[in-house]
Amino acid sequence: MNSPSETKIIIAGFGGQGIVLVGNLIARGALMEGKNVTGMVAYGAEMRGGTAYATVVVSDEEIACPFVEHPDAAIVLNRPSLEKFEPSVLSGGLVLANTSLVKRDLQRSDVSLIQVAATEIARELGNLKVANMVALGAFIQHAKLLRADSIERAIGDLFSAKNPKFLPLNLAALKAGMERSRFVGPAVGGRRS
Amino acid sequence: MNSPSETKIIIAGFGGQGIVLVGNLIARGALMEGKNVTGMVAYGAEMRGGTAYATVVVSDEEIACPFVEHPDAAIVLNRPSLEKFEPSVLSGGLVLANTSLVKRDLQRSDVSLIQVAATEIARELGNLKVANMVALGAFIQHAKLLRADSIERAIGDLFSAKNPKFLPLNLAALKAGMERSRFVGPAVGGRRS
Amino acid sequence: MAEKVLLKGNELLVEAAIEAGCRFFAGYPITPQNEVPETMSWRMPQAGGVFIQAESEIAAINMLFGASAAGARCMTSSSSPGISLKQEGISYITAAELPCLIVNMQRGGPGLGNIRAAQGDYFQAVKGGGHGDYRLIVLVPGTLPELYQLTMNAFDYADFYRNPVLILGDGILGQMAEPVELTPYEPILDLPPKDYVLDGCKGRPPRVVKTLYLHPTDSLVQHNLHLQEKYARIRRELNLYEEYETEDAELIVSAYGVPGRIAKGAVKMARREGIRAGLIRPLCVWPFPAAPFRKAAQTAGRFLVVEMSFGQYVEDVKLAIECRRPVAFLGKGGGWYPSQEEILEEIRRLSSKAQDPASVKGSV
Amino acid sequence: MAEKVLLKGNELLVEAAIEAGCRFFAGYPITPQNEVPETMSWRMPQAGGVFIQAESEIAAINMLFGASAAGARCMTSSSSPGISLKQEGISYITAAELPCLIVNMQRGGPGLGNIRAAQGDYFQAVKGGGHGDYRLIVLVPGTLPELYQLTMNAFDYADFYRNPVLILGDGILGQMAEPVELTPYEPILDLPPKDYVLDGCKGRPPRVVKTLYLHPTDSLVQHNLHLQEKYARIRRELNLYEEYETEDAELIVSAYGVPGRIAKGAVKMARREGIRAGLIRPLCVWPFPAAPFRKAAQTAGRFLVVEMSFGQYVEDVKLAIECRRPVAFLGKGGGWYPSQEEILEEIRRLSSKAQDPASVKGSV
Amino acid sequence: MAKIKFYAERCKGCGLCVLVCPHGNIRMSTELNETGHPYAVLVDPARCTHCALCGRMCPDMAIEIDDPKTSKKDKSGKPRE
Amino acid sequence: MAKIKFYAERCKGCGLCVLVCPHGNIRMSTELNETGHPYAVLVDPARCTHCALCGRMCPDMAIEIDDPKTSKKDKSGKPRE
Amino acid sequence: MDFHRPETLKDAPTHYCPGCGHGIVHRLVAEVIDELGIRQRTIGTAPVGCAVLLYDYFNCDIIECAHGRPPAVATGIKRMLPDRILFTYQGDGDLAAIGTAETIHAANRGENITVIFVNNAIYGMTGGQMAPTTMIGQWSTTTPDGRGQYAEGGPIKVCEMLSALDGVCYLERVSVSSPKDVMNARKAIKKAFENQIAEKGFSLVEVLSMCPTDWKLPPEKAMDFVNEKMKKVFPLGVYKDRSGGRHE
Amino acid sequence: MDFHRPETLKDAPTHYCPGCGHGIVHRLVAEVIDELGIRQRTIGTAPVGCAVLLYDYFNCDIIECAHGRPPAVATGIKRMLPDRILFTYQGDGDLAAIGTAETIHAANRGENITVIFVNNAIYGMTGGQMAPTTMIGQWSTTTPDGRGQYAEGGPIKVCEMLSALDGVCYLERVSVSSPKDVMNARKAIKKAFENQIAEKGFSLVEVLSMCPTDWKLPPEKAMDFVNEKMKKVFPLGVYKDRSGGRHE
Ligand SMILES: Cc1ncc(C[n+]2csc(CCOP(=O)(O)OP(=O)(O)O)c2C)c(N)n1
Ligand SMILES: Cc1ncc(C[n+]2csc(CCOP(=O)(O)OP(=O)(O)O)c2C)c(N)n1
Ligand code: SF4
Ligand code: SF4
Ligand code: SF4
Ligand code: SF4
Ligand code: SF4
Ligand code: SF4
Ligand SMILES: [Mg+2]
Ligand SMILES: [Mg+2]
Repeated sequence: MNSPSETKIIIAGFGGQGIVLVGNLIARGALMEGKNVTGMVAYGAEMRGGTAYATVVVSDEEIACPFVEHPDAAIVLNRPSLEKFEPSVLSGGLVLANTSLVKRDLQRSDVSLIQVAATEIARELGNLKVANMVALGAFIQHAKLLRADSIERAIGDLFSAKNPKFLPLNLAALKAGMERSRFVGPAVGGRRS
Repeated sequence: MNSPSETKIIIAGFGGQGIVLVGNLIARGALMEGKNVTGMVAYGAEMRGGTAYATVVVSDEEIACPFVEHPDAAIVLNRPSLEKFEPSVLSGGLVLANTSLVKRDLQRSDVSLIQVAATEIARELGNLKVANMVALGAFIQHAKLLRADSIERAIGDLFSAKNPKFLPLNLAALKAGMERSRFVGPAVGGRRS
Repeated sequence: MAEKVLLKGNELLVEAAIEAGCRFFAGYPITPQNEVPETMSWRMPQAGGVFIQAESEIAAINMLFGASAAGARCMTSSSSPGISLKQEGISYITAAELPCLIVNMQRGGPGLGNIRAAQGDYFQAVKGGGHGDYRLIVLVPGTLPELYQLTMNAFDYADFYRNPVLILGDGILGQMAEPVELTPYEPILDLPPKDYVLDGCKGRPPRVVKTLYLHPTDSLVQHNLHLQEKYARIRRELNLYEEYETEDAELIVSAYGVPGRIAKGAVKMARREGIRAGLIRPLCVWPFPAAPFRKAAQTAGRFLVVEMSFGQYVEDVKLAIECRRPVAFLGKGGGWYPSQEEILEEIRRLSSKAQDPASVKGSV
Repeated sequence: MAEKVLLKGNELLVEAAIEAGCRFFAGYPITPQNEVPETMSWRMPQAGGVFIQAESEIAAINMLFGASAAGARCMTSSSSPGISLKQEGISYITAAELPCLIVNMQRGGPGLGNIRAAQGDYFQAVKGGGHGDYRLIVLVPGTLPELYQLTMNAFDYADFYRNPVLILGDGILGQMAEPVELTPYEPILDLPPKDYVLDGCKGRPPRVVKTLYLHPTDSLVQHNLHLQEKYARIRRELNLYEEYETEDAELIVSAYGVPGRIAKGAVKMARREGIRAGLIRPLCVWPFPAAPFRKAAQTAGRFLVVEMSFGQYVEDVKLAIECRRPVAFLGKGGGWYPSQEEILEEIRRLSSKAQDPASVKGSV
Repeated sequence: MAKIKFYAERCKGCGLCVLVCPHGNIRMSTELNETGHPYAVLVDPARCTHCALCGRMCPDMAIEIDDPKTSKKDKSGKPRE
Repeated sequence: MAKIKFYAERCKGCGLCVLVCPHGNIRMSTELNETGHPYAVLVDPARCTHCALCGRMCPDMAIEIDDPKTSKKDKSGKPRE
Repeated sequence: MDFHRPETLKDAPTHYCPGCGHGIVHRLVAEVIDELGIRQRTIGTAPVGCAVLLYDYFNCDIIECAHGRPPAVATGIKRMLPDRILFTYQGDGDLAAIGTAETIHAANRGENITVIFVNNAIYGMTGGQMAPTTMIGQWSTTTPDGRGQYAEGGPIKVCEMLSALDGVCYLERVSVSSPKDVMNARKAIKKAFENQIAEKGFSLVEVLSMCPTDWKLPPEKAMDFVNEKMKKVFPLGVYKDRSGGRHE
Repeated sequence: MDFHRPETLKDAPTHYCPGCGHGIVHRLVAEVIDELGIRQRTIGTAPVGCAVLLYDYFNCDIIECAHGRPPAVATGIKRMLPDRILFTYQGDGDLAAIGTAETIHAANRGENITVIFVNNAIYGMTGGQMAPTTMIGQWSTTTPDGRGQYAEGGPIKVCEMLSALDGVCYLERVSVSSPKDVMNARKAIKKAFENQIAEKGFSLVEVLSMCPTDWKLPPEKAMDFVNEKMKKVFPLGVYKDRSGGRHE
């Protein structure tokens, strides 16, 4: 059981899928909303050829524990990540699956599911790299943890500093994700509110 | 105060004067007489250009402490060794001085003195290197700690194994030391007996 | 309040060090602290300082020996195996009384172990992994704001006492991100002039930095007595810890570093359940802040120590309270992390015992 | 009784090792243990073994890592700064559970210090100077006959427990000569087959010697738990110490190594004066022989620890008796040697206090 | 007759084999394998000369060739251990 | 005129100067100095050319030469610091 | 061409990145061990570096060593078991930074071992920091403006440096950046093992190898990088060869 | 010839043995420092070796380093104080055994320091054990049958080995075994300091030097030993010289 005011999230996929960025944006969005936040990235030898993942804890209180063993929500961008993290999600929690790469159904019935064809949508948008933003959009839309405008601002801050020309594409991907995703069962935010 | 059954000895001089050998022979002699014994050699950086010394503890009991801070007897083969060790000899103790190199008198009146012109006698015997044996002879003669025959046996054992041709010379030096030395004041052995 | 930045602990460490005037860094890559040299490699030149990726941890610590002797605020960082390699150098620097900051973002050991966080190097840090009777000031932040502040303070402690300071972190502290306000550096101590610095003997007699004491025979003992006096003074003057709900506590939980913050969460949960638990969370473990422990031992019947090792810090807790209360232990080494729930479970178990006066008496 | 030989401790160590079947030595010169590699350099070839003067202490300990994996009884020796350099390697060897013998003839520290004898590396040896939760078996002979016997036994302990053994000596132990009877080696334990040895996989599956534990995530914790179980077993099984006149003692003096024998002399002197002093002199300090201390604490009112350091061993004595009795301390680091007289003086002072019941009560 | 095999599940999609085939006879799949990589596919078995250049370049032993003529022997003529 | 000085108390009696004097103009004392070493002695001041070979070879700065001509200047002509 | 997994290589997927040279070098070493029929008397050392998990792939006895110390560890084993075949497998950080002293002194002693030195001009495992062999101007996570901007010095050329040591028998630099290079690399590796079997002393083969991940290049560009950049700085060839010395 | 104690050398008797080369090398370094007028901006490092007490003799700032680490320590100082003059003074054990990595990497980085390397082919301070430069057949307390009998390898030739490193500016081997050699040694040492003043990078002078005590030879025989034995194995001369590079 995580603390009631606390939400723990895992974002997982291949290295290169922009996992860390998603975690970073969730954390920055939460920070803007005045919440407490901690983030962490899986590091080191485990990365080579394997699954990359990042975790975020968002809370209204002082955060005691920065690691996430049992997330409230898992955003999984590929199949191996689902295998790895589905079992650890809290009962009543949430899984977001990139249906372009995760072809199977959930094995658990006690968690909700957000479906988004992130890779395909990104392909349509002309850049496979923004699949992560599509997924983030879907998460924001359904998890009801953070406001869309906080995330948009966070994206704005980050890209205008480093890569302004990619800003529109990323915002478009976020929007597409919000719009073109499907929610099955009660959302994490829902469970809480 | 050293334990009554224990005698602590320092032998000091230049490196090359055969200090270690003297310590070794005293220890072996004591061992032959069934006594307990420990020995030690000053080691390391302090040796370069400085004074070399060895210590021996001879005892009828188990020896507690192998180091010699305040010897019962100091055998000094050169002047710097006298400077260094004269002050540390126990009151009532003994100093053996190689008068060939130590030209000054003792500064203390509470210790006895054995005088032997070790270097000159060695020169007469044809080899400066046996000055140490001359000194040892003088020590054996006057300190009354060990029997002459034990030391002779120890010398015999050591030289017949490694350097048989030097045996007679060393024995002669020992003898010369025993004969051509002078005792001033009560001996260590005397103090004890 | 200025805006908060979101940085990894390892990156934040660099910002704090540079803010505090650190102008020399030498290190060698090792997970989980690679962001330290990586960030240093561009931040140091920006700040007009020197960054060197050394050929080894040994070279790095010895470069610090030089840089510190030259008067620089300087630092190195590594993780467990790399810190083991620095032990000779650390003994030398401490013997020479040169200030510097050493960071150990501990990982799982022994040997190559793994790269998860752990606290198996406590003894090494606190009792001395190198040879001889020396002491490091050992700081143990548990949050990133603490890491930021203590890193800046570390340079002051080092300069003030002319002693190396070790920040004993762990992989999580280095890898986690947490918002921190980057407050400007303010010296917290009145720093003495660096009158030992080697910068050429112009206008003064030549100086020597050394650790060999041959003459007179007792000179090394004398030097050690001087060091011991300094350590006694540091013991008197430096005491950093957080106390939480200890006044009426029947059970004191204690942990340092990241487990300390988790333990705090567990204590909060316990309080919500009506259990009278309290927390002592040291921010430095040498000198060991014995006072709050001694005080708490007068009222609290039991202690629980949580540690990401098989029991090292717990020895110092026992010594601090002179074994006057039973000290329970929850800990494993090699990359095990305590969860709030696990700690809470243990608190519950112990506090039910605490209510049983017989059991308390029996174990005292 | 066979004839006794008169050898320096360092030389005797070599004879004992070779007698016990040690056939690999790697080391690097350092005073006060140079006679070890020097004697090894001709004795090993005589015995058909390997002597290597390594390029450094680090290379030497890692050569042992290999030689031990190849099944050899092997050994290295050094003194304080050199032992500090070996800490990473020691952590690895212990993690890989390879048997070997490491000898530290301690000198004055910290830093380069001096070459007099000292006991400032106790914590390093006993608590772990390297990283991670590991333990060495630490033997502390005080006389040369003990050095001879314990060196031979060390190889048995190492093989039996698959754990490195450290002989924690000091400059005096290595440099002093004392008559010893060179008794033949007899295994003291029923040694298990070396089924971990790497000698090519002919007729068996390939073997791996490693210290990295990545998969599954808790594999390193599991490995550590296995090590901890082994350490618990060693704690149960290995207890080496000399007790002298403890039965009716009001004051227990304790010291290890050379100061242990000196303390014994002082206790004898005290008894002659009618003071009821006793001695506990451990021959191993990890595992720490807590039992005799606990027993003595039931009757003796005070303890006195003598140590050639500023107080390391004394912490373990306090922990062993759970601080139930006041523990006085006589010690200095950096090359100070205790004399019988100094210890006796302290015994006298404390025993007069011991006769004053108020003072005892006050400090418990 | 010699026969070349591409093991899709071992392939990491690095494309080095594609680069070195003297006959341009290898292409990458558009599908991903189980581990998420595109994998190498032989274009035309008939055009393969079994030169093994692709196999020698492959870091992942994802290509093997059965050739009865040279089988079970190494170049030195010694039988395999 | 130049003048050579042998400092007996600094001399360790190594004899290197004796070996290198081109005029065989140095010998060792039969006496020992305070530290117990025989020391180098100039045989004949008149035969000394002040070539300083002995001094350059001496490990112990036991030989110095005063030469008003070259004094206070080093070879590069710069005055001493 | 019959072409199969050598017996000395286990049938296990590696953890290496796509296009990483380590996989090729592993296979070559395994092929040579097969070919010489020495698998059952070979003992390998794993380095700390991306190849640390060597023992999951090699079908022979393996000892995993502390970072930089394989030559010392191999010395310990070889001296006790002179009739076994010892190889070390080391990265550039392992061999030429932290392990500099161990490498040079094992070479100087003429230890009769075979060293496989994988030079990818970067610290692979730790994520792309400067290696001792990183080239002037090359980007890495610790030389963000390219090596050489802040007195890092230039790349250490191991074969050139070791060739001054009398104890060394054989030094060759090869590459795995083309099929032809791979074939040559195999020959060199074989020779390095043959030397050991014939007790000719220290042999080292330096293999220029791809690290697409930490170079931030796709695999095919990584191959080009070796061929166009690395080979210029690290010329291929035999740097020392005394293997004929005692026999031919 | 006016010939006096240089100002940079204190008027203190040394602890060196009679006929030891260290005393000569000390004087040469001090003379050069005097001559270049840099005493007040020079910082020297003392090694662990017979020269550990350097600071009792040199009249300038000195830092005493851990065994083998002077190049790293000097790097730390020089980088913080680039306009000061740094010299290390190291024995063969210090520089070429335990300190191998520090030496090679300081050289490779082209650290702008001056290294005075006293090669006496033995561990002087610890009483005569084999050094990395001990020659084949040479007796030492750890090679009682002469080096080379038990696979110790041969002597490491530091100048030869370092010459492969791009970062190195100047390498010369000299001797102090005759007045003429002493004069040449002085020139080389001067050049090594001048290079640093001109910011030309790493300069090392290897000085063959007598250790009568641990060679068990009288001083004059020790001189012969250098001239007849050591010079054959360690040929004198310039091994690398880029000091003209940037200027002439
Ligand atoms: C003592 C120590 N220092 C540092 C490390 C961290 N470390 C692991 S691998 C590595 C370098 C890897 O680079 P390289 O040797 O070139 O091998 P590669 O991964 O490139 O094949 C380092 C620095 C360590 N494990 N131990
Ligand atoms: C870490 C460490 N290892 C070993 C020693 C012991 N030690 C002191 S000096 C020395 C070698 C001295 O030889 P060298 O460097 O050649 O200098 P020399 O005395 O010949 O001038 C050694 C091994 C030490 N002090 N510290
Ligand atoms: S074997 Fe040769 S021809 Fe056939 S696919 Fe491979 S590279 Fe192309
Ligand atoms: S070289 Fe191997 S791993 Fe790479 S694409 Fe071809 S078959 Fe796949
Ligand atoms: S100055 Fe020349 S001539 Fe005079 S004593 Fe010295 S060496 Fe001989
Ligand atoms: S060279 Fe110097 S020390 Fe040696 S004998 Fe001559 S004056 Fe004396
Ligand atoms: S990081 Fe580089 S060396 Fe390591 S596995 Fe990946 S490509 Fe290979
Ligand atoms: S031992 Fe050798 S190097 Fe050391 S001072 Fe004596 S002669 Fe010189
Ligand atoms: Mg690499
Ligand atoms: Mg030397």
